[in-house]
Amino acid sequence: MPENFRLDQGGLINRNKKISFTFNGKKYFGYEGDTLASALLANGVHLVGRSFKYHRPRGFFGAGVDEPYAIVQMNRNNEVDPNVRATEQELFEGLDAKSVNCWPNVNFDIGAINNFLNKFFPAGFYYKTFMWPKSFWYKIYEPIIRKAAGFGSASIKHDKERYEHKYEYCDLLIAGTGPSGLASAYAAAKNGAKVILAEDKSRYGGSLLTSEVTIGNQSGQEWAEQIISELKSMPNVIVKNRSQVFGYYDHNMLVMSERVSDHLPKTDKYTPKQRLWYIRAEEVVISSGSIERPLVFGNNDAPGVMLSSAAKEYLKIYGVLVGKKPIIFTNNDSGYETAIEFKKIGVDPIVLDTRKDPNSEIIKEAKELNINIKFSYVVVAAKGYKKVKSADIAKISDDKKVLSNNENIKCDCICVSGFWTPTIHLASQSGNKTKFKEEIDAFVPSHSKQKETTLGSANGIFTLEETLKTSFEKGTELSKQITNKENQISIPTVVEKKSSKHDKFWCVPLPEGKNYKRFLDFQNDVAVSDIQLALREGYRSIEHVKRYTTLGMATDQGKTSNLNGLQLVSEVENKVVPQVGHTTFRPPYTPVTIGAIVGREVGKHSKPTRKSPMHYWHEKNNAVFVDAGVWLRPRYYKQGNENLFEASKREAKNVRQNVGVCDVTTLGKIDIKGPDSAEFLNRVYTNAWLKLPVGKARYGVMLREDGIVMDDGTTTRISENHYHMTTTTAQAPNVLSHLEYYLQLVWPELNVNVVSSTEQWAGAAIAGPKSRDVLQKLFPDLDVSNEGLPFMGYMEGNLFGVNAKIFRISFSGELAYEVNVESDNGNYMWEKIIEIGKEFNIQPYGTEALSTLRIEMGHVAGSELDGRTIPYDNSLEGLVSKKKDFIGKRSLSKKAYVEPDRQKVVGVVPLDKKTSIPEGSYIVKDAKAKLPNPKLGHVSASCWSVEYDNPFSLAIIKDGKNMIGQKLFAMSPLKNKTIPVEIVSSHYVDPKGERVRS
Amino acid sequence: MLYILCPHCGLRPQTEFSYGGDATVKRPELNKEISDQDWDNFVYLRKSPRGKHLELWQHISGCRQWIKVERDTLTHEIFTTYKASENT
Amino acid sequence: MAMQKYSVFSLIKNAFKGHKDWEVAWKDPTPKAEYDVIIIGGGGHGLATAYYLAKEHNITKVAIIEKGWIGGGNVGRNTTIIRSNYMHDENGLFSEFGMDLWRNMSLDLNFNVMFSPRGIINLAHSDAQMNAYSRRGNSMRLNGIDAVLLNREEVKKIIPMADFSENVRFPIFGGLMQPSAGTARHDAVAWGYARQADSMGVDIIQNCEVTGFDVSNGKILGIRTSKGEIKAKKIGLCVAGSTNVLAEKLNMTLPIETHLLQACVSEPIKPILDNVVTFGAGHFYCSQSDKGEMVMGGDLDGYNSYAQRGNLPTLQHVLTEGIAMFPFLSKLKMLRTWGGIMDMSMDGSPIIDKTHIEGLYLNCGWCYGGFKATPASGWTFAHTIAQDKPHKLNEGYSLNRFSTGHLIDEKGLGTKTWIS
Amino acid sequence: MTSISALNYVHKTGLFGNYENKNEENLLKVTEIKNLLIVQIVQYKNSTIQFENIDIDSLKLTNEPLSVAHNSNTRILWNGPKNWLLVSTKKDLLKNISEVFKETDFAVTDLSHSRAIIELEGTEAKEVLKKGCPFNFNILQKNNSVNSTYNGIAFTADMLDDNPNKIRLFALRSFGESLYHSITDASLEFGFKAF
Repeated sequence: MPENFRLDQGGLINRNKKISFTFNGKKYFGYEGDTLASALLANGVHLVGRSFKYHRPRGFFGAGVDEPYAIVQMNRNNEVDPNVRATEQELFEGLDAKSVNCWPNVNFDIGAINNFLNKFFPAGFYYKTFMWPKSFWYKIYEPIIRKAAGFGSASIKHDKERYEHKYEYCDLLIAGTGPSGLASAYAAAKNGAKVILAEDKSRYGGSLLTSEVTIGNQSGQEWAEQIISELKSMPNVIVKNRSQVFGYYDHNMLVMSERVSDHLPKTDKYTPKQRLWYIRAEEVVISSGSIERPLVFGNNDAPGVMLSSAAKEYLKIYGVLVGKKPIIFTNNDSGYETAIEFKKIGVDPIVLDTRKDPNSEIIKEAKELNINIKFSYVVVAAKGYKKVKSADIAKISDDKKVLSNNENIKCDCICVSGFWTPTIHLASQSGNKTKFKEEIDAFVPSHSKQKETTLGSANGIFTLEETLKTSFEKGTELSKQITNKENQISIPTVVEKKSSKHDKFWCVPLPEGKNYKRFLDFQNDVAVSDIQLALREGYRSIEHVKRYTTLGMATDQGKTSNLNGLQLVSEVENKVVPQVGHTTFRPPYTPVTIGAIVGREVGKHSKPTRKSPMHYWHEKNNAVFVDAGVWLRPRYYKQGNENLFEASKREAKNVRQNVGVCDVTTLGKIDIKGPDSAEFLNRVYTNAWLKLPVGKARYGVMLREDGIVMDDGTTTRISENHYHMTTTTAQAPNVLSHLEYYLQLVWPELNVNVVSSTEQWAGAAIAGPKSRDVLQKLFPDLDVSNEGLPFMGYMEGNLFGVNAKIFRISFSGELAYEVNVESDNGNYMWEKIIEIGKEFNIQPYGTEALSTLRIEMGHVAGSELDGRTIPYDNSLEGLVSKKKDFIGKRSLSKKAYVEPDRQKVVGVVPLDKKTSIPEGSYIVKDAKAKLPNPKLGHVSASCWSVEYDNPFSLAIIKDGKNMIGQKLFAMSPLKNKTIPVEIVSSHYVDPKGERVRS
Repeated sequence: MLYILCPHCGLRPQTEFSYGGDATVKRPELNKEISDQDWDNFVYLRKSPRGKHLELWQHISGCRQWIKVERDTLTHEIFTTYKASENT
Repeated sequence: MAMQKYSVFSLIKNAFKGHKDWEVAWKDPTPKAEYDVIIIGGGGHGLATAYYLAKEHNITKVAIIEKGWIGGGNVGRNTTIIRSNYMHDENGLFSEFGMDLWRNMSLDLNFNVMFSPRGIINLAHSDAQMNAYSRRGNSMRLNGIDAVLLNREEVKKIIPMADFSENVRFPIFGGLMQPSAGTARHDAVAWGYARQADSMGVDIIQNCEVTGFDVSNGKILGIRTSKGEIKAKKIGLCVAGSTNVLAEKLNMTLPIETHLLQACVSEPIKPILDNVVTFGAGHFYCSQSDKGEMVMGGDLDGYNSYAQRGNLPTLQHVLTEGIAMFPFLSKLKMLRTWGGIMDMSMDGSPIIDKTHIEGLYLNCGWCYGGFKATPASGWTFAHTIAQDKPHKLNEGYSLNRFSTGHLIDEKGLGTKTWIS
Repeated sequence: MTSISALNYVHKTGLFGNYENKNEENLLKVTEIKNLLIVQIVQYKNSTIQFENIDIDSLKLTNEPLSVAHNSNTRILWNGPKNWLLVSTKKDLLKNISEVFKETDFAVTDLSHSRAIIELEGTEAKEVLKKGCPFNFNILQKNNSVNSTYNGIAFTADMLDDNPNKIRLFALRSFGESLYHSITDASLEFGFKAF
C-alpha cells in the first residue's frame, strides 16, 4: 500500500465523496475536489513522467497551468486525450490516466540512457552531426529521434465530443479572480457595468485561498467567497470558472476556453466538452496574478523539488502533504508562508533563506513557531533520482559566489521560491510594450495599446493592501466611463504579514569540482550549461538562445523558465535584463484544444452545402453528385450498373439524338435594373450592349482589369431598364461584388441596382433536336417556332399554372432552351418536363454529359477560363469590341498578349481515334526529347465525342492558330501515356453553329 | 477578429466584410488615352505602407456597400471609415 | 583560420572537454567603411546570397545588414516545407535546381539542416481537381521533377488517418505526391549559411537598421544605417516582408503587397504523420516535426499587415479544414501560434532582378514560397549581382513582366493577393 | 402540390435535444415560415423622390440601420442605404404598390422564393444565435433586424419580439438546409420543439 500523505482534516476538498481512479494501471483513491496531481501526491506518487530529451524522472513542480512536468495521457468518455496536465485535471470517478514519453514504463524507461550520455547531447548537438552520409539523416537518425520525442499518442478515431462557440459582448472582461480581479469586478458591477469575470481554476479567489490574510473582519478566503456570491447574484455579471482567457486579439477581442465537461467522467449528450468564448470587451482588466519563480541549483529537476506556493496549495486546498521532511529554499518571504503551514500541521520544515538578515512580521512569526531557519544558506544540489532523498546545502557568501559549510541533510521534498513573475502574457499579446521592473526582477506591462489595464501581482504589485485599493479604484474608474455611475466603495483594511522584498539571487553556483545539471527549462531539459554553450557559440540574441537551446519552447511555454533564462543571458553577456529583452508572447497563453477552436463545423458540416430545389428529385433518381464549389450538382444519373463514362455517354448522346434536361439552377443570376443598365453592361462586357433589343439575350465575356477573362454568360433584356444576367456557378459571388465595386466606387453616377436572384429561380436546360417539341407541349399557348422564339430570344409563359421565363440559349450546341420558374415551383417544373418529355425520350443529364457536349462544340468553360487566359486564347477575340472601352481593355495591348505565336484553344484528336487523352496532359513536338521537354501547351478538357464516337480534347497551345493539321504528341507521364495526336479546330461538331439556330 | 465601423450600419465584426485592397489606386477614366506606365501603376503597383493604409472593404454580409477604411497595418488600429461616396 | 569542423568526432572530443572549446558560429564585427556588396536582410535568402557570392563568385568583401537578429524573419517563422511541385516552367525548374542544393546542404555547409525528403501529398477532392493536379504533375515530370498521381486507395495506404469515413464533406479522390519533397530545420538553414559565410569573410552585422540609401545619378553608392554610413558598389535587397518599406526609401513602388500569414503547432505527440499533406478543398497543410508537434498553416489573414500577429478566426478557419482532413487533430492542443509577413506579388511569383538604379538588385515577392526557395534564390541572386545579369533560372522572375504580360500565375487569381 | 418550400425535406416536427424533464412551454420553438412576399426595394442614387413620403401598407420607409417598419402583416427591414427588404404575408401587396415606385427611381425586385425562413422562439433564442454569429445580439431589440453571418452563412435576423425572443431568420434558399442544421444543432443544448 502506498503511504498516505493526506491530512486528516483541512482543505477545500469534499471528504464525504471518495473517488477511485487509475494511474498507470494501478487503482488509487482521492476526493471530490482533488486534481489528479493532488490525488497522486496524496497517495505518495511523485514520479509521473519523463523529460523530453534525457528522459529524466519527472514529478510535479507546480499546482496549475504553469506545470512543466506532469503531462499524462487520459481515457475519458471512451476517448483518448493525449496530453493532459495532471495539475489542471480535476479528479472524477473512474479517471484513467497513464504516463507518457517512457517505455516500457515510467519506473524503468529505456530512453533514460540519454541521461547517462547527456554530455554528448548538449544544446544543438544535432546540428553538428548526423550529416554523413547524406541519406542517413532521413533514413536512420531522424526516425530514431522522432520516436524518442513527443508525449502522448493520438487516437485516429473521430472525436465524438461537441465543442461549441459563443460570441459575447461586455463592458468589462476581467481575467482572474484573485484579489485584484474580485475587487475590480465588484466595483465595476456595482457601477452597473456588464461584467464577465473569468477564473481558470474550479475555485474562485486565487491567492486568497491559500494566504493567511485578513480583509475587514474576514479571512481572505471568506471575503472572496462573499464577493463571488454577491457577484453571481447580479444580473449584469457573468461569472465563469474553469475558463481560461488565453488570447488577446485585435480591437479588444479576447478568447476564452471554458472547460465545460472536462472535470466530469462523461459529457452529457447535448453538452459541449468545451466552449470557446469570443468576447468583445469595452475594457479589459488583466488580473492574472503571478507565477512563482524557481531557484536554480544542482539536479533541481528531481521529483520532490517543487514551487513553495504549490506545496502550500496542496496543503491548504487539498489537505495533501508533498513531503514529511521538507526543505524550504527561498529568497523572499513567500517560503515562510509554506513553512508555517507545514509547521501548523506538525511537520518540521527547515528554511534555507538566501538572505543574510531579513526582517518582517512573517519571519518573526516563523521564529516564534521555532522553525529552523538558516540564513545565507542555499541548496547546492538535490540528491535522489526518482525522488529527492536529501540535499547538499551550504552557506553562501555575501557576494553569493562562495559556498562553505557544506553538509548533506535528509529531506523528501524541496520547496523553492525565487520570488514572483507577473503573468503579463495577455497584456503583451494586446500590443503592450512591457517594461522591466528592477525591484521585482521581472517585466510588467507598460503603456496600454488597447483598452486594457493590468492589476495586482500581474502588474508587479505584491502587497494585498495596494492591490485591493488600486483594483477597487480601477474598477470604479473604468466602469464609470461606460455607465456614468460612480458608486463609491469603501476599501477594507487589510492585515498581511509578509513583506514583498526579495533577494536578487536566483542561481546557486557550482561547487568546485562538481558538474551538476542545473535546469532552467524542466520539460525540455535545458540546463545552465546549455545556455552558456549557446552564448559561447555566438547565439547571443535571446531569440537565438531560445531556438538553439529550446528554452521556453515546451508545452508550458517557459512560464517558469523564461525569466531565469534571461537572468542567465544578461549575466553572461554582461547586460542588464531589459537590454536582453524577452521573447514575444503569442496566444494561446496555455495550450487550447483544437476541436474547441474549430467548434461545430466538422465532418459533413465543415462547409455549408448548397442544394437546388430539384435536389431530392435527383437523389431519388440515382443521381451521383459532384461538388461544384459548395453546391451539389448531379454528375450523372446512374442506370443499372453503369459507370460514369457509360452513363455520361448515354446522357450526352441522348441530347444529340433526342432531348435531355439539365438542372442549371446553380448558374449565377443577377437582376440588373435601372436607367443606366445598358451603359453599365457595355462597360462591363467586352462586346457591345447598347443596342440589345428587349426580349433578346446576348452572350458576353467580362475581364479583370489585368485583361484576364473573369467570367462569361448570357444576359437578357427583360424590359427597357431590366436585365437578367447569368454567370458561371463558380464566379457568381465574385461577379456580383465586381459589379457593385464599379457601381459604388468607380462609376457612382450610373443609376443601376444589382441584386443576386440566383435563388429566386429554378432553372432547367432542355437541349436536343426534340427540345422544341417538349417546349411546345409545356407551353401550348406560345409560339415557340424558330420565328416565334428565335435563337437568343426570350419570352414569358405559364407552365401549367406557374410563371416561367423561357430563354432560347444553348451551352450544348444543340437547339436548346432554358426555363426558369420560381424556386418553390422548381420541382414541379422538373417533373412536368420529365413527364411531357417522355414521349420524346427525354433523359436528365448531369455535369459530365454537359461537359462532353460543350467540349465537342468547342465552347470554353472553367478549365479554359482558368484565370490565366485572355479572350484571344479562348478564341473569344470576336467578342472584343475595338470601338468602345471596357474593363480590362487597356491590358489587352500588352506585349505578351499580342505576340503572333500567342497560345490559343484548339481541338486534339488521337491518331488512333481510340486512346482518350487524360486531362492535364501536355502537347509536345518530340515525345522522346530529353527533359525538360519543351511544352507547347496543355490539354484543358477531354471527352468522348458522342457525335463521332472517338476521343476529343481541347488544348490551349502556343501558336494554336497555326498548329491545326499538325501531328504532335499528347503526354501524360503521370499515367505513363504518350499519344500521337492531330491538332484540329476546337469546333469539332457543327462548326458553323447551325443547330442552335435551327 | 477586427471590429469595423461600417459608416452605414455601425460597428460590425470582420466576418461580415470582405477585403478589397488599396483604396488609393484610382481607375483611369474610360476612353482616355493613358500611358502603359500609368496603366500598370493602376493594375499592379502598390505602396503597401507600414502604418496608415487607406483600404477598401465590402460589407458583403451586411449592407453590401463598399467602404473605405483607414487602418494601421502595424497595429491594426482603425482610425476612420468612409462611405464610398465620401472623400477621404 | 580554417573553420572548426562539426562531426560526431568533434562532438565526442568536445564532450570530454566540457564543451568549452566550441568556437563562435559567426562573429559580431563592426561594419567597415566600404564593401563590394552589401546584402540588406539577414534572413535565409540574404545569408545564402552572401554565401554563394563568396563561394561561387569569389566576392568576399560582403556585408549582411540585419535590422534585428539573423534568421528572425520568415526563415525562422515558416512551416519548414521544401518542394518543387510547381506547374509553370519558371517556378518548376528554379525550384528543382534548389532541391539539389537542399539535398547537399548539410554536407556543403557542414551544418545539419535536417533535410528530410518525407514526401508531400496534395489531396484532391474531385475529378476536376485530379485533372488540375495532373496538369501540374505532368508539367513537373516533363521538367524532370518527380511526381506521382495517387488514387484514393493509394492515399489511404500512406495516410490512413485522413478522413476516409462517410461523414465527410469533401471526400478524398486521390492526390498528387512529390516523393522527394520534404522539410528541413528552418533555423539551421540560417545558421548554417551564416557560419559558412562568416568563415569566408562575410561580415554579419546584426541590430543594424537601414535608414536610407545614397543614390546619385541613377547609381547606388551606399546606405545609411543606425551604425553609420556604409559604402558599397552593389547592394542587394533581400528583405521579404519589409520590401515595400525599403522601396519607399528608394522612391520605388513595386507590384507587391504586404500580408500576414499565420501558422501554429500542436503539443508534441508520438509519431503519427510522416509526410507533408495539404488539403484540397481549402487551404491547409500539415506535417509533424521531429519534436512531435503537428506544424500547421493555411490562409493569409486577408488584409495588408506588417503585424507579426494574427487573429483567431483565421486560425479557426484553417483548423476547420485541418480537422476536415485529419479528424485526429481535434483532440490535440494548439500550443503556439505565430505570424510572418509576406511579400505578396501580383502574380504569386517572385522577383529576382536588377532595378532601374545601377548597382541595386532586388530579391522579393516570395509570397508563401520563400523558405523552400532559400538556396536557389541565394544562388541566382548572387549570380545576378556578381554578373550584373540574371541567371537563366531567374530570367522569368523579372520586374518588367508585369508590363509585358509575361506573368507566372500558378493560381490564376491575379492581383487579389489576399485571396489565398 | 406544385409548391415545395426550402426546408421541406429537413424540417421535421417533434421534440429534440435536451428537452427531457423540461416544461414544453419553456422549450425553444423552431418553425419553418413559408409563403411570404419578399421584395427588395432600392432607390437609385440620383433619384430625388422623398422616400419618406411613400406609403406601403400604411408603413413608411426609414433609412435607419437595424430599423424595421412594421404592422401585423408587413415588415420593412432596412437592408442598406436606401435599400429595404419588404416582407409581408399579403402576397399581392406588390401589385398595389408597383405604381408608387417609378421605374426610373426605384428598383423593385421580387425575391420571395430566394429565401429559406426559420422562426426561432424562446428565452434562449439569442443564445442560439450567439453560438454562430459574432454580431452583438445584446443590443438587438424588438423590431430591429440585422444582416450578418452564421457559421459562415449570410443571414438576416428580424426580431419579432424580445420577451421571449422571437426571431425570424432568413438565409439564401440554397443555404437553407445548412443554416437549419446549424440553428437546430445549436438549439440541442436547450432542447427545442419543432412545429
